[in-house]
Formats: sequence, C-alpha cells, structure tokens
Amino acid sequence: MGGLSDKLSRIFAPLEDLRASGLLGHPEMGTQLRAIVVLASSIALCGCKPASKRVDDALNSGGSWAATVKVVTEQWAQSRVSLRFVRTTLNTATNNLYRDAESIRSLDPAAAARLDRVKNAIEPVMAEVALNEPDRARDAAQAITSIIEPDPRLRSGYGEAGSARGR
Amino acid sequence: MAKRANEIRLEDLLGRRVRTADGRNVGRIEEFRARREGDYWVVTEFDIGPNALLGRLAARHLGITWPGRNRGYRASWEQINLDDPRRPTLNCPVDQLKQLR
Amino acid sequence: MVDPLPLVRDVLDKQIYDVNDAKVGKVDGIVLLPRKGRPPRVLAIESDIPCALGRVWRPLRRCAERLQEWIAPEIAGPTTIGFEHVVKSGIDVQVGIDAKRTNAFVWDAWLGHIVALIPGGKGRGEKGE
Amino acid sequence: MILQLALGIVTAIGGFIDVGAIATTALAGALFGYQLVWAVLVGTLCVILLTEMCGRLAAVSHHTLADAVRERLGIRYFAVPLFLEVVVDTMVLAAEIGGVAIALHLATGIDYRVFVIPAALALWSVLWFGNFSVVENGVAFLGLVAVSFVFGMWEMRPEWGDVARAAIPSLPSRDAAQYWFLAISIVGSVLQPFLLNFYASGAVEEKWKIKDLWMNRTVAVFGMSFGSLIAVGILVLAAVVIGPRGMHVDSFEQAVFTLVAPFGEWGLSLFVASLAVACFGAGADLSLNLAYLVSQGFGWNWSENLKPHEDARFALVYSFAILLAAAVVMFADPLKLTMVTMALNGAVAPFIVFPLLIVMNDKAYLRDQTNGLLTNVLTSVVILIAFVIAIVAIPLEVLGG
Repeated sequence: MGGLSDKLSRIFAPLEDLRASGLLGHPEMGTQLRAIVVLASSIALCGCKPASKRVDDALNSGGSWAATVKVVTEQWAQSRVSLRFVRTTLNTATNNLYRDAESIRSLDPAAAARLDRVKNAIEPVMAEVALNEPDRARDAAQAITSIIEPDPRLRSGYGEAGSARGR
Repeated sequence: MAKRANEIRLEDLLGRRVRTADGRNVGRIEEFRARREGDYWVVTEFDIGPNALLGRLAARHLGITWPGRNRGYRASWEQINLDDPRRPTLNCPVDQLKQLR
Repeated sequence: MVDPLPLVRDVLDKQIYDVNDAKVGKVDGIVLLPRKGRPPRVLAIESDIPCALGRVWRPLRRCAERLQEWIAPEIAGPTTIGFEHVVKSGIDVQVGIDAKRTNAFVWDAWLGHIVALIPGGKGRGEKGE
Repeated sequence: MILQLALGIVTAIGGFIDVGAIATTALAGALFGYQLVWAVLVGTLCVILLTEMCGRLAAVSHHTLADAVRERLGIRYFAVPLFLEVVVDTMVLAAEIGGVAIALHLATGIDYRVFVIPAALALWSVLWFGNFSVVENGVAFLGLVAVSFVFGMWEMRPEWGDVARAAIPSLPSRDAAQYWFLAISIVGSVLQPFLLNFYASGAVEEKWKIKDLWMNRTVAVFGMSFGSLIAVGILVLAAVVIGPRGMHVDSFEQAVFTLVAPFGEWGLSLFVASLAVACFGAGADLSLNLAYLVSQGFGWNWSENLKPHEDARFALVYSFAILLAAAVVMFADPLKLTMVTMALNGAVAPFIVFPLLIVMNDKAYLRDQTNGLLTNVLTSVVILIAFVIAIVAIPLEVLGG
C-alpha cells in the first residue's frame, strides 16, 4: 500500500505546490481539485479496455448480429416487420460488423476475418431483400449463424428465463 | 454604494484557519454572529471549529457530535486580529475563549 | 430578524427577494467594514456571479469578471444592497427596497432584448395563454 | 383533486421511461434473463423515497433541492453537484435527442443524424412556446404508449414464478463484471439525479402546498411503481424474445423485437412511438432541469410558465444545453453514450442525495414535516448504495461496459 500512496502523493505533488503558491485560493480548493483529478483520470481509464475482452466483445457482437439477420428475415417472411425495417437492420448489421472487425484487426486478424465472412454473407441476403423476396432472403440468412455461433453461453445460461414462447 | 479600500469580505474569512500568536492552529472560522447596534449590524462574535460548522449547517439536531476534545470556540471580536484577513490570529490565549458545546 | 444573527447560516448564500417578492439573486458575498477599537460593521450584501465563482476557485472570479466586461461592459458589476435594507433572514433574505432601483435585473433585461427577437420570445403574462 | 392526482400519476408513469431505461433493461434481459429484475426494484424504491422527500421539501418550504443545497451547504459544496450534474445531464440529454432521432431512423431507414437537428428544434420549440403543464402533462400523456411493454409482457406469458424470484438479488453465474455494470446502469437509469430537482421544481411550478403532501406521497409511490412496471416489462420481453435467439442489444434495431414478438406488424410502430415519446419527454425534463439547476443555483428568476424574455437567462440556459447536446450526439453513438451516462448517473448521485439527510431534518425548511427516524435510516441506506455505485461505476464501465 505504501507504493501506491507514494505514487499518489507524487501525482498530487504539483497540487501541493499550486496550493502553496496561493493560486488555488482557499486552502480547501486543493481537496476539491484532487477529487476532480481522480474523477477525470478514472474516466480516462474508460478508453483502455483489456485487448482480450475487446476481441471477445467483438465476436459476441458478431454472433449477435448473425442471429439478428436470421431473426429479422424470419419475421419479414411472416410479414411481421416491414421491408424498410429489414433493410435498415441489415445496413446497421453490416456497419457494426465492419466497425467491429476494424477495431480488432490489429489485435486478432483471424477473429476479424470471421467477422468479415459474416458481413460478406449478408450481401446475398441484401440482394434478395432488394428483389423483395422474403422467403429466399430467409433461406439465404440461415447459413450466417454457422460462421459465428451466437453466444452459446446465452442459451446454456438461460435456464432461468425458460424457453422462448415468441410467435 | 462606494467601495471602501479597507473593506473585508466575509466569504474570504469563512473557513480560514485561526492561529494563536505563536502560530498554533485553533480551528476554522465557521460562523459570524452579528448584533444590532443602533441602525446597523455589527459582527460581535466568531464561531470557530467543527461544532460551529454543524451549527451553520443546522445539523445539530441530527445528534451528530464531533469526536475528540476540541469541538469549537466562540471568540469575541476583540479576541481576533483581522489586520491580515488571510491569516486571522488570536489576541489572547486559547483557554480564554468560550467553548462551543 | 433574530439577534444575535448568524450571518452564514441565515444570510450568506440565501435567495434575496425584494419588496415585490421578485427574485434578486443569491447572497454571494457580505461586505464587512473593520473599525478601530469597535466591532466590524456589516456593510452590505452582494449578489454577483464572479464573487460566487471566486469562492469556489479564486481564478474563476477574474475569468467571470473579464467575460462579463467583454459581453456587456456597461452593465458588468455586482448588485450591492446596504445591510440596513435587509428586513428578514433565515432560509431567504427579504430586502425592503424595489430591486428595479438596483442593477439586479440588468442582465435579464439585456439578454431579454436578444430573446425578444426570437419568435415567441416576447409577450406578457403566463405562457400558453 | 382526483383529476390532479390521476394527472400526477400519469405524469410519473409517462416520465419514468427514457432511452437509458429502455437500453439498460433490454440489454440486461437479453444477456441475463430475468435475473436483474431486482435492480429495477432497488432503483424504484430509492427513487420513490427520494422524490417523496423532494416533493415534501418543495410543498412545505417552496424551495427546490438545488436551492436548499446551495443555501444550507454553501456555494463551495454546491459547485460540485452543479458541475457534475451539468456535465452528466447534458450527455444524457444528448442520448435522449439521439433516442428520438433513432426512433425516426427505425421508422424511415434514414441515418439518425439527419433527424438530430429537427428533434432538437422540436424539443426547444416545446419549451420555448409551451408552459410547464404542456411539457409535463402533455408529453407524459403521450408517454403512456410505453405501457405497450407491459401488455407485451402479459401477452408473452413469461414464467411469473421465475420473474418473481428474480426480484430477490442474486449473484451472476458468469460475466460478473458485465452483470454488475448492468445492475448499476439500471439503478442509474431509474434513479437519475436530475429527476429529484426536476420533481421539486415541478412542485414549486405547480404551487404545491402542505395540503398537497398526501398527493405527493401518492404520486411518488404509485407513479414510480407503475413506471417501473414498464421497465420490468422491457427486461422480461428481452429475456423471452431476444436472449434465446442469441441476440444482444448492440443497437435499437434488435430491441424492436421485444414488441414485434407480441404485437406482430404493430410492434415496430409501437416501439418507435414509445422510444420517440419517452426520449422526447425525458429530453424536455432534462433541458428544463439544467435551466432550473443553474437559475436556482445563482438565484435568477425562473419559471417555465414565464415568457422567455421575462426570465431570459433561464430560457437561454436550456436553449444552449439543447444546442450543445445536439452537437454531442452528432458525433457519438447514442446507445454507447446512453450506457456510459447511466453509469455516470450513479457516480453523481451521492453528491445530490447526501445533502437531503441534512436539509430534510431542518425545521427552518420543513417545519413539522421533517423526516422521521425510519425515513432517515432509509435515506442513509440509499446514500450508502449511491456511494458504492459511485465507487464501482467507472471501473465496471471499463471491465463490464
């Protein structure tokens, strides 16, 4: 613990000088400034998530989008959602998959390649949607989830929510 | 209202540490008690220390009492030297100050 | 008003209302006048954003003053009310004068001219009437 | 009287749900099933306790929370919650404007950024031209469309036993960081700091008096409870519809299925309407609260019922806030912004909740309506929860966000 307090006191040493110089005005301002510096540095930490977690998150997201494309085409085939919504969802899926792949390409090229394959597999579905062919779009979407299996933990860890009863 | 050169700002004094003549810290000024003097109001006492803080936060009724021996003092205006508002000092020994319960 | 009057608990930072119950501002500062051999006199209360910000961090006072002077130098400055006008204190401070006679509303008036240029910004009485 | 009570409850229901509640509960349901229902209940109990106190403060002393914090603890303490809440509320306002824009994106397929400026302009117009009852009651009435989540939950007939069991806090079987991050985000989305000062300011705007205290208690308890039912509905629907299909909620397109499953082709329209109106209402409340906070902090004249030129500084604060928020959401992903701000809400709460323990026991403000022992104990528990959340919010944002 001593190492940490040295580190912290070294971080806040400049504040002590600032306070001694009277620039901080009232003696208590040092304490408030210290709180703001701690908060700001914690928020700055938000940006640096562990690399392995970022790859996991990207693959989970890829699996989720694969499942989403499958579900939206199924719902379209049952006329439960509009053509425009299907197109919006496929565009969003493509953009997110591209962004996720780029964000991890330098960390794990193989994982990025899998996301690229999912993204590319959406194109034939998009083509069928452009032709306003719900059934053929649904069939084209079935293969997508074989590229990245949607988060398996979801299904096994899902006992407490029971089976789906959606129509 | 024309500004006078030697005016003091109450908010500059608030929270300032009061020191004895030999530099020992007595506590922070937390309250100023004013009394009517003819048509004016004048500051007659300064409350110093943690109990004074609880008093001005109107938090005494929460039953909070400050641990430790030194809970606070009440100094009259003659007992505090405000020539340098950034370093208020006592004109008398600490034990001559009234204790704040 | 209670006597003795605790100035921090019952005056400082309180909302000031004038004789017409208009909101004048908060008591951001209290001016004391030291007197040789006599207790310091409570001269005035002040409502002034640079003063309030200066109490949080002193450099902020200078920045706020400079900003006010840059925006509208002719109206920059604190609202100072003599303490003899304070008729009530506690969780609010009531003064026995009409604040229109002070510079308390100059910023609302100055900005009001700009706001009035925007459709719907002008008019009188309750909104939606 | 009964109409005023009904109006108060409807307003609380309509105002309860916003982009944060929709995003956090949908994501929690998709990832952890019913397991995080307890987080909604904890947040709701906290918000009931705190809003009742703020309403009582306003009805008895005609002061709002921001007034009392500055007046009793001074500008140097008040500057901290003021700064933090202005920053966080502006980010949440950006997320709300983004929510409205995304709803229009879902309806039209056009990029949401196209709708940011129109949504911000519409929000500003309602505040500029409308008065408090238009903003509060009008928008909140429309907010009742979000009750469709409750009907949707009923339609899907989940295992009510499992849902009830999930009301008891439980430890996660996996992904602990993400689980606790979502728990904090849900509590943060229900217990949003702006709600407290906005509720007190609304009570002052509507000139509540001591005789209105029973209505304050009723609105706080029933309004917030029915409102939380909607949040539970979203969570349960996501658990039943989205999770089992292996989907997350990385984007609102996926959350739409929560209503498509029970309502078919009506689902998309209901979801779009719920999201748009909920975010619009919350955006109006947030903008007003920023203006209330700054005006009350510096003692300016303030009221949404005055014409803008009569309280120019108040009007310009919410105008500038909407402008700044719209600029922020043009460059930030609304859903990610939402998740970050819901966690930050938790980090701001202690600075705003702690002073209540002092003010609500001050006879100068509350006369004979000060807190009882039980309320003080419960408030202390809420403050403890808020501090714990504040400490773990940011680290969990890194690990579990």
